[in-house]
Amino acid sequence: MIELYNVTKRYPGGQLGLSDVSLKIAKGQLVFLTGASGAGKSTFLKLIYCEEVPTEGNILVNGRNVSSLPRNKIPYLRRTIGVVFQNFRLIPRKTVFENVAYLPRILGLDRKNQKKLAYETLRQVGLAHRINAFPVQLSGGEQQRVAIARALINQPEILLADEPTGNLDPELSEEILRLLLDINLRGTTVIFATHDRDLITRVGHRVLTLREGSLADDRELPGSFYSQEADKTGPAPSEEAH
Amino acid sequence: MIELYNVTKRYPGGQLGLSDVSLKIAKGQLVFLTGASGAGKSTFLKLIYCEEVPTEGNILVNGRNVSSLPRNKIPYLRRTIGVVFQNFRLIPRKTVFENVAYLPRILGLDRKNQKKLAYETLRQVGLAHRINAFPVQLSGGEQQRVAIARALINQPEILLADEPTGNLDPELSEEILRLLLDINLRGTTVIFATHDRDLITRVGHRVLTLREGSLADDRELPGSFYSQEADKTGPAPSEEAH
Amino acid sequence: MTLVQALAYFTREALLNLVRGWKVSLLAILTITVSLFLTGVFLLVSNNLGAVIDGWRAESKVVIYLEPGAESQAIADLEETLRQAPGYERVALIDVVTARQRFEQAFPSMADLLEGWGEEPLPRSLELSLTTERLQDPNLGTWLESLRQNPVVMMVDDDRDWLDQLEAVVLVLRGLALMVGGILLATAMFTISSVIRLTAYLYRDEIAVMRLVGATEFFIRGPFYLEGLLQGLVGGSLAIGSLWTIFSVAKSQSTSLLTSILASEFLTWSSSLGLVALGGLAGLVGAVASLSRETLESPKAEEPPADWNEEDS
Amino acid sequence: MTLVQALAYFTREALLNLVRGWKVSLLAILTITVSLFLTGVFLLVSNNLGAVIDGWRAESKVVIYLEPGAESQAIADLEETLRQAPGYERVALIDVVTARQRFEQAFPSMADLLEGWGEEPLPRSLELSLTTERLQDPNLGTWLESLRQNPVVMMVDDDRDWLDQLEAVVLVLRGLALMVGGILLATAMFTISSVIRLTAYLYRDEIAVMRLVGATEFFIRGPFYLEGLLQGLVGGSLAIGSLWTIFSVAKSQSTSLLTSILASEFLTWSSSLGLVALGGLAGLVGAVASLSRETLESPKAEEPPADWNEEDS
Ligand SMILES: Nc1ncnc2c1ncn2[C@@H]1O[C@H](COP(=O)(O)OP(=O)(O)OP(=O)(O)O)[C@@H](O)[C@H]1O
Ligand SMILES: Nc1ncnc2c1ncn2[C@@H]1O[C@H](COP(=O)(O)OP(=O)(O)OP(=O)(O)O)[C@@H](O)[C@H]1O
Ligand SMILES: [Mg+2]
Ligand SMILES: [Mg+2]
Repeated sequence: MIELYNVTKRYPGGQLGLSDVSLKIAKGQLVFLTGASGAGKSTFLKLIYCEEVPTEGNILVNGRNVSSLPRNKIPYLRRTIGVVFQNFRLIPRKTVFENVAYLPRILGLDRKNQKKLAYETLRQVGLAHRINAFPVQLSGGEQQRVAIARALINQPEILLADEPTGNLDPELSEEILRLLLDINLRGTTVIFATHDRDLITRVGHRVLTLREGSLADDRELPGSFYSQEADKTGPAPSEEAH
Repeated sequence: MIELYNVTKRYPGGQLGLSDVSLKIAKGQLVFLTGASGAGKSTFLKLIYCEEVPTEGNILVNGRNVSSLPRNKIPYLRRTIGVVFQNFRLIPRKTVFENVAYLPRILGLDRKNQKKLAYETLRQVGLAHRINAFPVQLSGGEQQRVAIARALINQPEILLADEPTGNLDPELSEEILRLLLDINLRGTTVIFATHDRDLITRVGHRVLTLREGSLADDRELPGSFYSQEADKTGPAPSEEAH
Repeated sequence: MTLVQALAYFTREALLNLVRGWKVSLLAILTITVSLFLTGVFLLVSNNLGAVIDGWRAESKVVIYLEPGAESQAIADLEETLRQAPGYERVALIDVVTARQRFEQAFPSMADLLEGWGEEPLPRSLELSLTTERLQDPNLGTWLESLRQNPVVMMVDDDRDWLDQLEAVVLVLRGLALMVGGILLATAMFTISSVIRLTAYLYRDEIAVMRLVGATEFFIRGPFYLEGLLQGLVGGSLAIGSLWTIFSVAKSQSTSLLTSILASEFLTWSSSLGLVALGGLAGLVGAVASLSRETLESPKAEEPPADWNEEDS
Repeated sequence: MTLVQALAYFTREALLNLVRGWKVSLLAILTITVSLFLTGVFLLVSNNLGAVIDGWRAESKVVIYLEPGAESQAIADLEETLRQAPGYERVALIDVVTARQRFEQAFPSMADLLEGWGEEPLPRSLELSLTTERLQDPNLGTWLESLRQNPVVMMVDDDRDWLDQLEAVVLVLRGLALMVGGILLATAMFTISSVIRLTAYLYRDEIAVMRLVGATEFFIRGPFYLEGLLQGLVGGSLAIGSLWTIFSVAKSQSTSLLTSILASEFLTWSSSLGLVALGGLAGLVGAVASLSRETLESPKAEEPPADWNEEDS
């Protein structure tokens, strides 16, 4: 459950990131976040995982006010949130495996299970064969998929995906989308920031539209791809990405 | 004029970036480069602007073999090529203005004309109001547009755009596309790497498709958006991005 | 995660960081090495000079010249008094013949001079050796003065001038020592923390990402602290190693006054280990200092909220 | 772009870099300051100690004791000979009365001793002052030996022992000076280049981007070199400034032997400027050294191709 109450974010330079946004996102919901470049999508997500603090208003995640969370509690909040950052944010001195398995590792999972888990997650994004590469050795889309795998590995309660398919070809985008829908079906709240109108219209669900920081539109779209209800029987067929 | 003769690029780790590609791109042509994630698009472009050296084969740019260019000549090659990098590569300690006007500046343009030129170019990508911001203060799409402005500012002979609309909304993508087509009309050779099939099919022109490093397809597509010939009269109308 | 697991994790991470960022690590280690080597050279020289000076001190004697006609019994009594004195070490009677021999040895060309003088041209004397502590005792002067009251004593030559000069030299050397040593140590610490602070700058994006994916400060800092500690220990060991090598070569190759004074004894085991430990400490303190400033833009705690899901370690 | 334009560009860029990366710049500057301050302290102390030692040297005299019955004419001849001698500075005749006065002053309690001796208990002497160069001349000994052949000369006391001791002290001090000074300078250079190398690491992505958009090495390195130079100059000036402050305070506050020996004179203008220049040089060399290793993965030149469109500067 994510609740925003009159949230405004003004950056130190005076730029308006988000302006008086109030909304609720129920547990387990899948929400698309859209809007022009600079509309405030990333700001919205950053406020939820505490990378930025709101200038005004309150944000509640699972009932806890994250805008007044003491610094030493923030890590525990973040462990329950998987984030696919818009600029990937992989750790350059760590391999794909180490990047993806970072959180399980510091949570004390033993090495064998780390490997297994990382391999399984990387396989889902089609990157198992690059498990020992370093980020600089990957193409843009491959880096993006590592970022996705890292966000998914710990089965987070909430998944924030900031433009996760911007560097992917349509087939892979479809795969990733199906992955996120799948995770959503298993109970994870998903906020999916994207410019891809095509993708949004095909899937449907709730769509939030930001315009210059304000919530311009919040509507439920009927999707044609496969909907949360219709797909309880299993994944829909789709062409393979490679 | 860009010519590739049996070009193969194998990365130190053994990864195949490009495999035995031969082709010619005429001066003033507009070429789309497409292919799945990891197919070798970025590698193709990197070889042209000398970020990577081919393992085998030769690359000629305007008749000069860039694969055996001595190090001190590379800057002069690069000054004739504008590059929109997939990961933007803005200089963090420089403002948007300084990033965009970097090349004119070291070429000795006076400050007033630098400002004028930078402002004009940033206006074209809709970012004139952020001219004094630092890259970290920009949204993903804004950073991408700064990267585009930097590539365009010096009216390069060749423009290499690596996924330049990955972080932009459809309206902005259209704007950018029109900008690139415009520049192409003024004589610049443009290679546009993209996953956006929609965009490709609408524009048409020559489309190169890479698959696992090899040139899988090289065809001329009839475009419906506006073609090189049809648009000599002026830019087509389109909704504004903001 | 248990503490043991955490330590294993820190070790692995620290070693990986050292290896993957080997250029930067090497730089840090060499800087520590140079600083500690310098400190080591200083310690070595200072110790050896101290030993030389202590030797000089030990040689200094109080000479009590006796009246020409003094009787043996009175002299024996005086000797007994000296034996009872605090800080007594040795006393020796220099008779007329010995005194003359010494004079002739020291100034052979002036030997004729003695001929013209009486039958006891040079007085007999008692040479009194005192402990170093006693020689430095400010009350020594008063006691020597009291000796002068004894009728058999003609004069007391207490090496006061010589000691004063020595004192000045010692003071200068010790002063220099303190100053140079202090500054060296401060520089070493400063350099080490500069280097580690720069390393932290170098990896600040990495650290930011770790924070963003939910790592606690404990897990972020641990490997860096251990890395600093390891760099310091390696740097310290290299410093001691190279100091020992240079010391051995200097000692075996040269027989000049300079090396014999400056390099007669190497540092003690405890000093050597202390230096290595100092390196480790410097690395650790440098790491702690360089990471402590890194603040995360985080909401100010207004009220302590309920615990989040779990706590580690 | 003309050279003047390029220099203006470098200056602007370097200043911007210094300001925008002020934390790192401050670190680099402080490191240079500390290193050069240390070198300055060392120079100061070494110069002042040198002056003290030179003073001691200058005071040392050759004393020529004369035979009791020597005639005035013979003595005058000897004096004339001494005046002609190389390195001559001054000669003074100490007659019987003066000699006696001096002895009584130096050893008041032994004054009685002189009573028992003949009418000329202490010989007359000529005190010869020589230039410092002459005193250090290894041939001095032979010349002094030849003086002894003169019939009026009873004995020549050339302060050889005293000079030898002084020599040893000077040797030790100069040896220490060379060693500490050399190591200090090496450390300073090493530290500075470490810091600048780390800075280059810090900005290597930035440098890579500059290369990718067509900047020549000239334009990439220029600002960094200037930045290093400026850091060095500022560091050097801070070092001299703080040294002068401490020197002034120490001089005005204390009257102890130590400060009077160590801090009687400040560094000369040329030494001070030299130290600042050294800082600048160190910064520049550090910058050059740290950037020279940075190699770009570029195709090896097989044949020099035709010039590209244009060349700058
Ligand atoms: N750190 C910052 N400092 C100042 N302004 C910022 C900062 N980050 C973002 N902004 C500004 O806030 C506004 C919203 O940015 P945000 O990143 O949320 O946009 P976005 O919707 O994610 O855009 P995009 O689709 O281009 O990624 C933009 O105008 C941006 O310039
Ligand atoms: N520096 C490198 N070292 C090793 N392998 C690399 C390196 N750069 C790229 N590769 C590999 O080469 C292949 C082609 O990479 P390239 O970046 O050209 O793909 P791309 O077509 O641009 O993909 P994307 O659409 O994801 O950006 C990929 O498999 C990638 O993993
Ligand atoms: Mg964004
Ligand atoms: Mg790519």
